[in-house]
Amino acid sequence: MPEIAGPQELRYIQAVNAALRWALETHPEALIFGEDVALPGGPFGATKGLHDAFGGRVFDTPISEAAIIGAALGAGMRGRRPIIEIMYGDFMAVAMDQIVNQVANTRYVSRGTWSAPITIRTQQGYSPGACAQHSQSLEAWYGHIPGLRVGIPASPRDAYEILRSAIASEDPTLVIESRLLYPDTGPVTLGGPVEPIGGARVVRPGSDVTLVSWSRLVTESIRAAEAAAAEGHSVEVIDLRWLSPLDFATVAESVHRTGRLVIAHEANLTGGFGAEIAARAARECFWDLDAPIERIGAPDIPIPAAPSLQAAAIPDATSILGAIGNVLDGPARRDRPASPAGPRLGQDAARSLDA
Amino acid sequence: MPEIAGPQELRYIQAVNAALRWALETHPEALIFGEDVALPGGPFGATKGLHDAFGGRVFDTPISEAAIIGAALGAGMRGRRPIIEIMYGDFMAVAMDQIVNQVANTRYVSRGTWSAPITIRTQQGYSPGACAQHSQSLEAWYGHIPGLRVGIPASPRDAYEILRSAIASEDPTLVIESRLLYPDTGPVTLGGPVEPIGGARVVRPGSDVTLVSWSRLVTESIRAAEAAAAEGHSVEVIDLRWLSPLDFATVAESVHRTGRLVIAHEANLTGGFGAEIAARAARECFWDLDAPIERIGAPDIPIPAAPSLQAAAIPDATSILGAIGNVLDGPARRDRPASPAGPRLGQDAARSLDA
Amino acid sequence: MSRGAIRRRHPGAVVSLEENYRAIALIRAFEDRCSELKAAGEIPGSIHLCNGQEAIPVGACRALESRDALTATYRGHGWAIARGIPLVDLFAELLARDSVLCGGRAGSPYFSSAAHGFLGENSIVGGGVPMAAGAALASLHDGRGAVSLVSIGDGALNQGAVHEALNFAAVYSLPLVIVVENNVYSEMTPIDAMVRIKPLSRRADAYGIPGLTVDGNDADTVTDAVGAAVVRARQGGGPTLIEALTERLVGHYSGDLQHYRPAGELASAREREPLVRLRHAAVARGQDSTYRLDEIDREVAELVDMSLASARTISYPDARTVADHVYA
Amino acid sequence: MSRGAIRRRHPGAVVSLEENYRAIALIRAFEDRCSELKAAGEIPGSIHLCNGQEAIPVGACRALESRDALTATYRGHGWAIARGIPLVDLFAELLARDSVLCGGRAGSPYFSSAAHGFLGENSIVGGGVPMAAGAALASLHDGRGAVSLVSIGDGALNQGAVHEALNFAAVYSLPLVIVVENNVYSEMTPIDAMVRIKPLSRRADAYGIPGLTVDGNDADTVTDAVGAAVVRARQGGGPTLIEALTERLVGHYSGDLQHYRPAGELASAREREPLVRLRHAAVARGQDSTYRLDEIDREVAELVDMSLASARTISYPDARTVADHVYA
Ligand SMILES: Cc1ncc(C[n+]2csc(CCOP(=O)(O)OP(=O)(O)O)c2C)c(N)n1
Ligand SMILES: Cc1ncc(C[n+]2csc(CCOP(=O)(O)OP(=O)(O)O)c2C)c(N)n1
Ligand SMILES: [Mg+2]
Ligand SMILES: [Mg+2]
Repeated sequence: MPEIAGPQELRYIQAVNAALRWALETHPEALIFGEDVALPGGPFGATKGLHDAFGGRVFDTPISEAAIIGAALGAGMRGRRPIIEIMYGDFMAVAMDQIVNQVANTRYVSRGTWSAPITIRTQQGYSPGACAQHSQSLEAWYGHIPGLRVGIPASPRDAYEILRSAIASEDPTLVIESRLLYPDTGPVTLGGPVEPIGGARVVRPGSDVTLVSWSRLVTESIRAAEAAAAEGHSVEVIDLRWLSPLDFATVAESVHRTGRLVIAHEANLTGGFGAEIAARAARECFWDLDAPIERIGAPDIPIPAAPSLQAAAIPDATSILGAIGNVLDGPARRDRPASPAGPRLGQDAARSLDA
Repeated sequence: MPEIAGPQELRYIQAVNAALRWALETHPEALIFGEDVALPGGPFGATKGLHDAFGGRVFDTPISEAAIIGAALGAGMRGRRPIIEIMYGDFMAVAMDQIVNQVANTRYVSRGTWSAPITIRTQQGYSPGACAQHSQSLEAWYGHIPGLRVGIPASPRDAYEILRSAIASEDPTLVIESRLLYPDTGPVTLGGPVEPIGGARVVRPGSDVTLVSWSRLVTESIRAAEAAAAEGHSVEVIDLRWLSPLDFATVAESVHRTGRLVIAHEANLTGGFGAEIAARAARECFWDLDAPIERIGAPDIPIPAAPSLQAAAIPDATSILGAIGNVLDGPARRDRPASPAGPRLGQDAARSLDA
Repeated sequence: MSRGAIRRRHPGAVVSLEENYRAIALIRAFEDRCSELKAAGEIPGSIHLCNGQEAIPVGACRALESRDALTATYRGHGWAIARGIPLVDLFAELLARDSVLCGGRAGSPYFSSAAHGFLGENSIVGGGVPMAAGAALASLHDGRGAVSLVSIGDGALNQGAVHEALNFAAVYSLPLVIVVENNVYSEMTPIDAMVRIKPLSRRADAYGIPGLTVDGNDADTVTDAVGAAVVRARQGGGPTLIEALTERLVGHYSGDLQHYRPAGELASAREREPLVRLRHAAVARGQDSTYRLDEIDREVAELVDMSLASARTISYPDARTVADHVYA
Repeated sequence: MSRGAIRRRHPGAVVSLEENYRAIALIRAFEDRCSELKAAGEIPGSIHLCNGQEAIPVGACRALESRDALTATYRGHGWAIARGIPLVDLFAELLARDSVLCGGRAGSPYFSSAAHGFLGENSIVGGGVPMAAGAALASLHDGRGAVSLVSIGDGALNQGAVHEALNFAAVYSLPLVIVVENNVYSEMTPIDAMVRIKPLSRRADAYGIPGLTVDGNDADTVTDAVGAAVVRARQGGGPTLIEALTERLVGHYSGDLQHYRPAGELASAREREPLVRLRHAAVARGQDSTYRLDEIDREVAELVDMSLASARTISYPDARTVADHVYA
C-alpha cells in the first residue's frame, strides 16, 4: 500500500487511474476489464499503464456489455473483485438486465450467502456535439435499484476516494464519472485509509439557501453561489456524492438552517433523482421550508448535438442562479396564478435558462 | 369500426384483447407480435383468437426482446403500426437500449422527419410467490425518458381506452398493465371515439386529503379512502392513468382544495415516480399544503417470493391509511425531532405497513 | 451430501442401472410431489418442472467436482437435487419457508446454494450464462482449476446475453460447459419455428468452440459428453456447447394446459423418457432387476415423504427480516 | 439526387473505372475536408471517418433502389453520400447548422434522411440492426418489395442485439442484407483478438442464412455480392450476411493517435486502398486515363468546396426550437 504523501494536483482522470492502480496493488483478487482498457489504456486513459504493470489482470473485452457485467458478477461471486468499465453511461442500457435482475439481487435473494463485490465504472453527461446516444445522465435509474450502491464523484479527490470506497465495498457499486470533468485538476492525497461508502459534503457553507447538486453541476452550483453572494445571498452548496447510500441527514440539517432548497442536476428534470431529494424534503423538512422547492435539470428532451441547442438545454450557473432567485422571492409566488396546463417543469427549467 | 353498444362487464385482460382486436380491425397497418402471442394466444390470453382472425398480422417471435422492440421501431418508421408484447416488465431490462437510445429518439433527432407509431405492452407488479425477477414495478424508468409516452391502466375500462389511445398515437407509447388486475371485471364500452392520450381521473371525490395513485394501487387507495371515510375523513382519490403526458393540473387543483397530499405506488419508494409527483407539488402547490407530503411504496428491497415477506413489503390499503393518518395530524409533526440518520423512506413505508 | 446426492463417476467406472434409476426416480418423485403441493396450494407462485429431462442433470453432475460451479434456470429442481442439495431444503424453499437456502426469498424459480457451488437458478431467460462465464473467469485467475457448467433451454440461444457470454468465454478459453436442454419447446412455441438451424449445436461454430448434440434421455451418454468437455475445460481447452435432446412430460409451468402440443406427442414421449427406458432394460434383465427398481421407488418415495415432512416443520420467514441482506 | 449520387448498376451493366473513381474520390474528399473542419474546430463532437472503406458503400448502394431502406453506423458519411444525400446537407448537419436532415440535432454520428429512405446512422454499436430488420418486416407486410440493407462493423457482431436481430430476420426470411465492414479493428482493439473464428461470415451459419466474405476495397465486387443478396431477398430468400474486408486509413475517431497499430500496417494499407488501386489501373491504361482521374479530382474538390460554402451560409438552429419535435 502506497505511503500517505501530501496532496498533489491530479486530473480527475488521473485520480481514477491512481485508484485503479491502488486496487490492483492492494487487492490481489482485483481484476480490471472492459472495452479497450488494456492495450489501448482505455478510451479516456483511465486504465493507462495498468496492463503493462499488472498483465493479465487487466484485459480487453469484446463489445458485449451484458457479458462484461455478468462476467464481473460471476467472478465476484467466486472470489474475485472485478472492476469493469462501461465506456458511456448510455451503453448501460444494453445491459440493464445484468444490473437490475442479476447483480443487484445477488445478496438479498440468497439471504446473504452470496455477494458480489464488484465495481462498475462508467461516465456520463453531454459534451459539445455529442449525440443523444452519448449524452444522457441516467443516474435516477440506478438510484431506484435496491441492492446497488451508487457513487457520483464531482472532483479529482472524490474520483479517487469514491472509487476506492466502491472497490473496497462488499456490495456491487456503480461509480458514475463525468467525461467533461476528466481534464479538471484538483488536490488528491494518494493512499491513506479508505473511506466508508456514503456521505454528502458541504462544499460551500451558507445560510440563506441550500443548493444540492452532484457530478459536474457541483462546479456550476458553486459558480452560481458565488454570483448570489455578490448579490448578498448566502448559498450553501452540498455535493451529494452518493445516491446510495443517500445521506439525506446532511441535506435536512442544512435546510433546517436555510429554509430554502434548490436541487440541480444535468439529467432530464422529470423523474430525475432531484425529485427524490425534493420529495424527501417535502416530508422531512416540510416545517422548515419557507419557499417552494426548486429543481433545475435539462428539459424533457433528448440532448441535441448542436451547441446552439445544447446551450438552451444544459443547466448551468445561470439557470441555477435563476432558481436561487425564485426561492428567495418565495412569498411573492403566493399571488402567482397556478399555471392552467400544469407547468412542465422541464420547460420551466428551460425558461429559467434564458434568465 | 364496431358500433357503440352500452357498457358490458369485461375482465381487464378481455378489455386488452378487445382493444387489440379493434386495432387490427380499424388499422390495416397494425401488426401484433411477441413471445407466444399467436398460436398460444398469449401467456395471459391478451391476444387470444387474434391469430386465427388476422393470420400473419399476429405472429410469435423468438425470445429476443431487443429484436422485438427494434423490429417494431423499424416497421413503424416504414409505415406499419406494430403493437408488441414484452411478457413481464422485468424483461424490458434486456432491451432498454432499444427503448431509450432508439425508439425514444426517433422523432426528435430526425427533426420530426421520422416517427415511430408503435405500442409496447407489458405488465408488471408482484404476485404471491413470484421471484424478484418477476415482481418489479419500474415505471419510474420510463417516466424519465423523453420521447416516450407511458400509460398505466388501473381498470378494465382504461385497459381498453388507454391501449386504444396508445395505438392511435403517432408517438411510441408504453402501456404498463397489471398482472394481478387481469382477472378483475368492470364496465367497458366497446368502440366509440378514441380518447387522446393523457389525463388523470378523480375516481373518488373528497375534500380533506388528495391521494394520488396508479395501476393496482388505485383499488387499494379507494379501499383506504373508504376506511378513512368511516373515520370521518374525506379523501379524494386520483388515478394518474398516464405518466407521460403527465396531468399534474388535476393533482394541483385537488391539492388546492384539500391542502394534503399522499402518493401511493407499488414500486420501490426511493426514486419511484411518486417522487416526481411530490417534487412538483412541493413547487407548484407549496402554498396550498398544510402538511408534509407522504409517499407510500415498497421499501427499498428486491421483492421476496415468500408471501409472509411480501406481506411486509407490498403497500396496501392499510399502509396507505397510515399515511393518510400522518398527513391529517400534520401539525403534530412540528415537535417531532428530525430523525438523526435521515430516515430511509422505504423503511418508513415498511413501518407504516405494520399499522 | 444428502442421500439424494449423485456419486461422481470416475473415468471408466460404470454406473449401475439401479443407480441411474434411483437418481432419476428421486428427481421425478420430487417433481411429482411439487405438482401435488402446487395443486394443494402449498407452493405459492408458478413452478417449472423437469419431468422427462432428469437424465441431463443426473448425467452432467456426475462429471462435476464439488469445486466446480453450477448455474441453472427456473427449471432447476433436478440440477439442485443432482448437485446434492438436500430435498428438505428445497421443499422448504419452495414452500416459502425460512429455508437454509434463501429463506423463502427466492422460491422455486430463483434459489441458489453457496454451500454447493450452485450459483443459482435464473428466471431471466439466458440471464445466468454471463454469470457462469464469470465463474469460469474466476477459475482462470485463482488457479483452482474449477470448471463452470451452465444449463439453459433451447429458446435461450436466441437471447443476446447468451450470445455475448458464449463469445466472451470462447475468446479467453474459459473453462465453461454449456448444456442446452432442447425440450422441443420454448414455453409454448416450438423451437423449430424460432430458429432456422438444426441441430442447435451448430451455434457453437459461431464462437469457434466445439458443439455436439447428444441423447439427453440417457444419463451415461450425458456424463460421457459433459465429462469430456469438463476435461477439456480443465486443461485450458475452453468452452464446449452440448445440446441434450429431451422432452418435457409436463407443462412449461404449473397450469400450462399444453393445448399447443400435437395429439400423440406426449404419449410417444412417455415411451422415450428416461425412467421408462431403464424399466425396459430391467425387464430384459429379469424379475430380480424389476423388483429392485420397485424397491428403489419405495425408498425414494420414503425419502421424499420424510424430507417434505421435516420441511413442513420449518417456520415461515419472519416479516421483521424483510429488509435484511439488501447490503453488507 | 445530387451530383454526388450513385447511379444504380443494372444487371450486366459495367461501371467505368472513372465512375468508380469519382464515387470513391467524392467520399474521400468529403472525409478529408471533415478532418480539416474538425481540426479547425468547425465541427463539434467527434467524427468517425471511412477513409479506405469507401468502396463498400459505393458498391453496395449501386445494388439498391430508392424504395429500399438503408441503415448505417456512426461511420456513415460514405453511406449517406453513396445513397445520394447532398453534400451540402451533410456538411450543414456536421457543422451543427439547421440542416434539412436533422437540423443539427443529430450531428456526424447519428443523422438520418427520411427523404432518402436512410433510417439513419447509429451510435450504439449494433443498435441499428433490429431497426433494419423491422424495415424488412414492414416490406414483408406492405408488399412493396423493398429490401433493407444495414451496415455494421466487425466488432458489432459481438453485440447481443445483432445476434437477436439476425436470428429474427432469418426466422421470417426477411428481405435484409447485412454488410459487415471488417476494418480489422473495433475501436482500438483488433477483432482477431475478440473472436475465435475467421472469416467472420461464419457467423451466418448460426442463423441458417448464407454468409460470404468479399474484397471490400473493390466496388464492383461489393456490388456483385450485394446485388445477388438483394435479388435473393426480394424473391423471399431471406437475409444474407456479407463480410467486406477493408482497412481504415485514419483513426477510429478524430483524435485517435493509432499508437495501437503495428509499424508498417498503415503504409501497406495505403497500397491496397481503393483509390490507389484505381489509379494503378488507370496508369496501366495510359496517360489519358490518368489525366481523366486528375480531372475528376478537381471536379470533386470543386463540388466539396461549393457544398461546404453553401452549408456555411445556413444558420445555426434556433435555441427557441430546442424542445420541438419531442412528440407529435
Ligand atoms: C428475457 C426473458 N424473456 C422471456 C421470458 C419468459 N419465459 C420464461 S421461460 C421461457 C421459455 C424458455 O424456453 P427454453 O429456453 O427452451 O427453456 P425451457 O422453459 O423450455 O426449459 C420464456 C419465454 C423470461 N423469463 N426472460
Ligand atoms: C453498445 C456500445 N458499446 C460500445 C460503444 C463504443 N464504441 C463505439 S465504436 C466502437 C467500436 C466498434 O467497432 P466496429 O463494430 O468494428 O466498427 P468500426 O468502428 O470499426 O467501424 C465502440 C466499442 C458503443 N458505441 N456502443
Ligand atoms: Mg425449451
Ligand atoms: Mg471495425
